[in-house]
Amino acid sequence: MDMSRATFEKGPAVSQDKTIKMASKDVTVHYGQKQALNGISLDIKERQVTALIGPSGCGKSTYLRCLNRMNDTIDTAKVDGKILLDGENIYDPDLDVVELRARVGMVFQKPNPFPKSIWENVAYGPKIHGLAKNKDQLEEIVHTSLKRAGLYKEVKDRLDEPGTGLSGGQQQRLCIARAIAVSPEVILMDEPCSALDPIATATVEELIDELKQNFTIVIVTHSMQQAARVSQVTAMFHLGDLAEVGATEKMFSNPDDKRTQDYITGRFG
Amino acid sequence: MDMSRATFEKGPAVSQDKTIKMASKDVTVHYGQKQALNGISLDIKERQVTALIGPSGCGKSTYLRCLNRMNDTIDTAKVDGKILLDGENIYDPDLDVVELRARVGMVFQKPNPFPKSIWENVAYGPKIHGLAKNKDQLEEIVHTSLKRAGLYKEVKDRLDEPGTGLSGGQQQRLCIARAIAVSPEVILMDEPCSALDPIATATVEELIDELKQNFTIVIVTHSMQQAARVSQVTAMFHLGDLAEVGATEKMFSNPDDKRTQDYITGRFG
Amino acid sequence: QSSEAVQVAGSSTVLPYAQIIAENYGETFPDYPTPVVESGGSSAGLKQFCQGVGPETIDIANSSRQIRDLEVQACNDAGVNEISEIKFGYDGIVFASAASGESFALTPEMVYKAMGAQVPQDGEMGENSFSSWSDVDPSLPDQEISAFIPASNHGTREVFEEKLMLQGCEDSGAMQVMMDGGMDEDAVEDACMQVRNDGAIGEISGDYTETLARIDANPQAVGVFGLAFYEQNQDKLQVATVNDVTPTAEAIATGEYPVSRPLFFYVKRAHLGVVPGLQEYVQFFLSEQMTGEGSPTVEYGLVPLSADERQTQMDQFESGETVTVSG
Amino acid sequence: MSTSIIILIVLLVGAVGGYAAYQRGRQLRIERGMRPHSRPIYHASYVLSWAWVPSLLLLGTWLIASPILNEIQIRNAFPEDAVAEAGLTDDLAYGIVESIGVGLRSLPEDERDQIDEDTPIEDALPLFRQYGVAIASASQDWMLPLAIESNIWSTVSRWAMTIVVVLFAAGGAFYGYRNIRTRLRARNKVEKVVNVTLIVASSIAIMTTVGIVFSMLFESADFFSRVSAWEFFFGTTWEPRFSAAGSGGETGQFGLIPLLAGTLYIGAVAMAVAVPIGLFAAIYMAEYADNRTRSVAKPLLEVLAGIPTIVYGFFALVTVGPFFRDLSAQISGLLTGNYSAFIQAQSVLTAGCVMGIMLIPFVSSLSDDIITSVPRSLRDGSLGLGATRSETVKRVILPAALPGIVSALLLTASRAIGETMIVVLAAGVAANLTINPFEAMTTITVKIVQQLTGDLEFTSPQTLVAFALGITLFVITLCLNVYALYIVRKYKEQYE
Amino acid sequence: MTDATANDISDRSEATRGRRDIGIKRRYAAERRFKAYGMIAIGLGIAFLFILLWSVVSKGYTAFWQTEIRVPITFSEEVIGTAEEGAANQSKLMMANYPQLARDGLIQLLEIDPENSEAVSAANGLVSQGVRMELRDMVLNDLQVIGTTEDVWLYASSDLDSALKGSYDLSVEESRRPISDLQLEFIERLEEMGALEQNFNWGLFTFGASSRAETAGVGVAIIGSAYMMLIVLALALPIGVAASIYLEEFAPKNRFTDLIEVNINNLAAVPSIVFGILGLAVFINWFGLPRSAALVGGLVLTLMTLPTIIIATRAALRAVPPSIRWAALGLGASKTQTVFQHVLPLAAPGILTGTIIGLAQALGETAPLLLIGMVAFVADYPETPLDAATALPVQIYMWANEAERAFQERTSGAIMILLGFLALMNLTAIFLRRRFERRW
Ligand SMILES: Nc1ncnc2c1ncn2[C@@H]1O[C@H](COP(=O)(O)OP(=O)(O)OP(=O)(O)O)[C@@H](O)[C@H]1O
Ligand SMILES: Nc1ncnc2c1ncn2[C@@H]1O[C@H](COP(=O)(O)OP(=O)(O)OP(=O)(O)O)[C@@H](O)[C@H]1O
Ligand SMILES: [Mg+2]
Ligand SMILES: [Mg+2]
Ligand SMILES: O=P([O-])([O-])[O-]
Repeated sequence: MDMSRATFEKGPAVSQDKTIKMASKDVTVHYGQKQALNGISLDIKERQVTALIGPSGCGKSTYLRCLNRMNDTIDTAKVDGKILLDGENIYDPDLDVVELRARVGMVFQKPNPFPKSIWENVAYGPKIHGLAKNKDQLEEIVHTSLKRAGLYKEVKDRLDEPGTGLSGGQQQRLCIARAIAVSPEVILMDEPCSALDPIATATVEELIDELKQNFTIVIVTHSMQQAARVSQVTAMFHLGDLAEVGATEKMFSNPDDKRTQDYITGRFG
Repeated sequence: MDMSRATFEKGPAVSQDKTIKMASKDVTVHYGQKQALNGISLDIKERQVTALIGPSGCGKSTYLRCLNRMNDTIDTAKVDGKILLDGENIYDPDLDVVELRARVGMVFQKPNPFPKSIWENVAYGPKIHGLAKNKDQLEEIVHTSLKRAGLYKEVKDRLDEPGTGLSGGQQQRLCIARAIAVSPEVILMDEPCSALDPIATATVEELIDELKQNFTIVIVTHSMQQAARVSQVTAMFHLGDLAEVGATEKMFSNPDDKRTQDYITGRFG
Repeated sequence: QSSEAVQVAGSSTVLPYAQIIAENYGETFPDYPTPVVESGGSSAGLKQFCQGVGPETIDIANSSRQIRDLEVQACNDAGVNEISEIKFGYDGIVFASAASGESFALTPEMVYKAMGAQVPQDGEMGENSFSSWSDVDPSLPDQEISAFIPASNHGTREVFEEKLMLQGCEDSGAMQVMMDGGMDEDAVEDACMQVRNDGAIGEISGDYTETLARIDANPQAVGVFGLAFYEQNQDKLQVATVNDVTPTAEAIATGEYPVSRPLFFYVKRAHLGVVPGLQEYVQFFLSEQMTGEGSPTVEYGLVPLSADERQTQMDQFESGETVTVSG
Repeated sequence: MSTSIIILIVLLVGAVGGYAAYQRGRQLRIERGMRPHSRPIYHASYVLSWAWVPSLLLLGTWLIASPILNEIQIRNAFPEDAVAEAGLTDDLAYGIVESIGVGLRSLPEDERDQIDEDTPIEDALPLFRQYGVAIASASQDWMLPLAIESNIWSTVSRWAMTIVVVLFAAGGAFYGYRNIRTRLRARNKVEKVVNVTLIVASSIAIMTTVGIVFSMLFESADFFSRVSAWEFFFGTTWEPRFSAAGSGGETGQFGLIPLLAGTLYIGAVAMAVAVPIGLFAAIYMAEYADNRTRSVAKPLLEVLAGIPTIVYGFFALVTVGPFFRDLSAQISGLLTGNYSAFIQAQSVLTAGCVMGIMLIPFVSSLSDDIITSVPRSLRDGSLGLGATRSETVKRVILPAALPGIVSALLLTASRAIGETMIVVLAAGVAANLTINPFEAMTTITVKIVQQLTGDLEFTSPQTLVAFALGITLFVITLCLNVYALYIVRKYKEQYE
Repeated sequence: MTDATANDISDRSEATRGRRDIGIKRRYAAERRFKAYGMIAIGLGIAFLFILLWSVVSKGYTAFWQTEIRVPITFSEEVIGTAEEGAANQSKLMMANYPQLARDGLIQLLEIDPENSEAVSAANGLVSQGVRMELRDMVLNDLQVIGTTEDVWLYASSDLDSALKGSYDLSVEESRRPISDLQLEFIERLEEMGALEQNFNWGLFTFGASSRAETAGVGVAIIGSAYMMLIVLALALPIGVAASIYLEEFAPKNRFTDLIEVNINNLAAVPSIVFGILGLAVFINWFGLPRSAALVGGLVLTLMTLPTIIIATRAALRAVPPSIRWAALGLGASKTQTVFQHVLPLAAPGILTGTIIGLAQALGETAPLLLIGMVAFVADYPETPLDAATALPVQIYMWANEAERAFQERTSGAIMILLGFLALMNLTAIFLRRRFERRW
């Protein structure tokens, strides 16, 4: 079957009337001397899925980390430019990064569960944000999150075992569960399905589809099919530049940019 | 295009006359109380690619780690059964693990570069095994390995920067380069392309194709397409059992086992 | 409340005696808390003593030497004007060697010749090359010269230098040789007190326990001890005579045995009447019962003052005589 | 009201305010339907901070200031000639007034009422004694009214303090509570308080340094005014003389070099013993030993750090020193036929070895912790390439753990420099300048202690030199530390 | 494919020939050597420990026994006055000549001629000078004993005690030992009568300082040390951890924080006596805190211990992988939360180690206490940390310098008590470490 066409039919049309949730203007990032992003301007619309694609090392993770200021934690990283969340500059010194990160959640590329029990891993976020009124509610949140991440069945008997004793894919799903347990407004996912088998991938993709009803999602993926299946907008990065951005449909069928074309066809050709 | 057919045509037929490089008999693994593998018997033929597939958490990594005794390093893990490498039981107390691991190399699921320079990361293996007679040869090994892993172009100017400062995909390729630098007889790859974009994936797949001329390769992958493209034999794991093993071609077109069928079609259906 | 206890500090030589007195004082005067007696050296004690007047400062400083003018000056500068000096006995300084070994009969001259850095040989000063006691004097045992003397931070060292080295320097004629050599008096004295530096002499900065341990480890050696310490360890040590006088409390008290030093304590008169029990402590210290013949301190090894002398000290204290900067 | 009760009240007020804030915080969420910025617990902590911090700071200030003010006031009221007449100093007179005050307070109510300003002191003294307060016999009639006045002042001051502090607490709590609303960044504020606390904690180190420098500065200056700095820093002989004993006022020689050399030499030998043993022990515990062995061996080794140094000292003196001496005699006997010891009983070697034993746990325990916390993925990475365990340790784990291990080594070296007792008993106190490790040397620290606690005149350079040595050592180690920091920065490897 | 047999494989084991040489022999030798070094290192460390312990215990275990003599004491009214008088005038009771009671009892027990002054003083030398207190306390407790006769166990003098324990060389001539032949004879008689017993020396734990070995104990020192350790623990641990957290996690990396860092490292190298100088200048002379007080000692030791704890804690914090911090921060945890909820627990074992080592050091330290007046003879129990007190190492140090033989065993005995303290702390640490340690 023809993958590209098949999936485009499935994805809904990009609705131009959605409001802009996050906007970045001329974002550049340096790691020490090395420039990793060269002025990225990109709008991320509300309640839809934006996919970031591009060859390895082109700056996707870097850009993603800018969106919730995780780059702050890397000593050598220097971010310039402006990123707005609901019109507020998130690099404004007055802004509370913690609140920002509670609103803009993140799933990291390398799964990094806490060396605590599985239950605690998921419950941690809700606990610190006071999302549960009582123990039962917390239990509820933990279970639902694990279920939505498609991990529940596998771990329901060992919720008190360490999260670090899970398989690679399980850890990845645990991190997804942990992130959605906080119900952030924007969810940044850095290759959430890289270690997942097709079935688990499907679960996560369903989750994303479901989440986008209420939340805004930015996802980095290497799988064109996945980008095609889940996203409405796709941004193509290349060597620190934003090569092209547009409706996923158009990007995959008729890219403007030569690099996008090469990249996509490089895959399919 | 029809993926499954397309790739099967591409993969060479499974040659029944290849010798058996590694054989496992009734391998069971327990993590503490929990049984992770329930008696796996599987032969791995020389100079071909064996793919391990199966849903997340089914024991692929565990099995892979048995093959070069990396499970020894996990306190709670207990391995029973027999695994032969060229007819020798690798769990024989007389056998030395170091030599085994030098012969059976491994690329881990989570990229784990050393906190050293990129160059040192790759040179590490050859150095400890004394594979290079002199500085030049070592340099040569490092460069070739990086090139074959498709990383060279991106990092050639920063070989002395820390390997931990690379992007996720770059780290993964670095780990591949590091593993092949030792030229092991068997290479175990745990999802080597999970963080790679299609182009990089293609490079690695080419590498695998090339390596299989001389070496034996076992690869864990979640991508059916990849399994179909690179492997000659596919083994399907399910909940700690070996559900089915057979020529890749046959597995993807006409699996015997219900679970395999479900798994494969679950993806494509 | 022990914050109002009499606070004593100073010499570690005086400490055992002060300790006995404090303990008995506590038992005899149940109204007053037992005095607190700090150790730490005469100089540290005097320094604390001269810190000033008031509740946080100490009342009495024990000292194994007399207070010096500059110190009195420093005291006065800090407002500590009236200081009573009380001498309460002597500390005999003896040579002793392992009980199992040979015995020694020393003279200052022998000591000087054995330990001096430069000794006269054939009318010339030269590096000390004696390696055996019998080389120094045929009457001494034929064993390697090895001695442990107090380090230069100890008052005992000063006594040792003055009473033995300097004396021996003179007796041996070394002083004359050097004078003849055109050195001035100070330089000669300095040279006389210089001990050899080739490993034969070990300096001890700690207490006599250390000296004893060193002699245990090296039974050939001779060490300098306090009389009290020697008396407590007679089963392990034998004492050397100096000028044929065996050191005993009597011999020291009469001055027959040359090497000894007086022990003092200093009272901050401004605290009399302010610190409850201070006056009583001083009186108790000087009583027959505590520092007279047969008293526990003497049993411990103190060389006591004669009854008259003790009375004089008492009178001086009662009459309010104070230390002043001399000259 | 006693201070502890005031503190208790403040704590209570804070707790009540905190509880109210907590409830308010929960309320907010229900009322507004939207999530407040901070969780109720932070609202509570916020109010708590407002209630506690200002009031307790005030309490502390008051407790310090009030007695000082009182003292000034009382001292000003001293009849000047009366003090001099009684042969007292101001300090002493004030001390007596204070203890009369204490005496008055310890009397029962009815007896206290009988004493007024005009009561002669003689009448009051027996009363005081009866209640266990011994008062100096030098007390004077005029002191009693002052003591009464002082008591009144402190009572009044205490009441005022109680009221003001409690008001502060309540006011703070109220102010904090009023501030609570959805957008209040309570968490950030509370964290700021935490942050300031952390800063205060780390500034203690600075204050300690300042304190150390100042507590030694004047004496050092005094020393250098008498002995030339040149002679001190570059002199190669250490031979201070008794200032009194016939030395014609000569003070002797204060050459730092032999002491410095001894310090570094003995420290180096100690490190040479402690570092390999400690590091290998740490590696073995972290990488090879099973958990049981480790959990036994580690605390056992740690006991080595807690054995009083005097025990080590006597161990060196009685056992190790003679052992080396006799050993050397045997060796030289076998080699040359002359049974004379070439190792002295007191030597750099003995001191270094024994001190090294003491320092083992400093290296082993700290390094063990650091090695253990290197992530397993690094180990796996290396083992997976076919490295042996020792290769993994040497090439991957130690480099990754290096910054921590260097810290541990620095700490160990620091301890080696600061040790006294072992050196005194094992290497002696003679300040030789030699490169032969079999001879005696001594260290700066030993001399500091020795000069400070000896019989020497305390105003003399012989004692003052202790302070100069202290400051000098301080500066030297400072330089070494700066250098170490520079080195560590250069070789830092960060994992993950 | 799974039907391939093992035979199949073994046939081809030839293929294993001509394998690449990776120096396996040499490397294994190195590995074995390396491991052996580790074992040797631990073995050495533990061997040293046991040698040291042995040297202490072999000398000190006798300190835990104390000889007592059973003497029939007649509380004669002639000597101490009647009960009525005593009730009326305590001070008379206090000052009575109790030693005479003991002497009379001994004379009676040993059937000595009271006129034979040599024998009497020899007998008198057998009991402790502490009888004054012992008997006085009996009388004060119960005035009814006056006028009665009772068998009382009195402390034997330290000379007798040491002689029985064999610390004196009794073969030397009589004048060279503190115990005479006559006394030895008395001892034999007493033993025959069963009037001599060695009992557990509780006094060693409860008595304060004393110039008489048999009534000297580490009671005051234990209290002093306990106060100081509590103060050090209560101050140094939180301050040290707080400072480390600030420096490692929050502080901007600039010159100033470098300064603090170097500063702290440098403080670790300051000789402990210098902290004493500081304590004297700051706490006593400036703040006016009392001399010899456990509070001042605790503060000084706190300052001394801080660098150790800070350095250990910082190293432990640094060793926590950054991915843990990212995970928490990414969930919207604040920096403070991240540090306190994730990083700190993971660093706990290291912090614990630093604390233990720091405390152990503080527990054994004498030099800084010298200048603040804690190396002192303190007989009375301190009630608050502001009262005069000593510490265990101080007591050890002071006893070590005593001339009397009986103090030597007590020195070792006190060291054993100190090590007991240390063992207690270490046990706590083991327990806590078990809880916190985690490998990942
Ligand atoms: N260290 C461990 N301790 C306890 N259980 C473990 C450990 N490692 C793996 N497991 C469990 O063993 C099972 C098999 O894990 P394994 O890592 O082999 O899965 P996998 O097939 O590689 O999965 P994935 O595709 O997600 O990586 C899983 O249920 C996992 O939770
Ligand atoms: N901490 C760092 N220090 C220095 N350079 C870095 C760091 N992190 C990333 N880089 C560099 O910045 C560039 C962009 O990295 P980034 O992680 O954003 O890539 P990416 O698009 O996510 O790639 P991948 O798909 O492989 O994860 C890369 O060249 C990488 O080597
Ligand atoms: Mg990335
Ligand atoms: Mg896996
Ligand atoms: O402690 P001393 O001053 O007597 O040596």
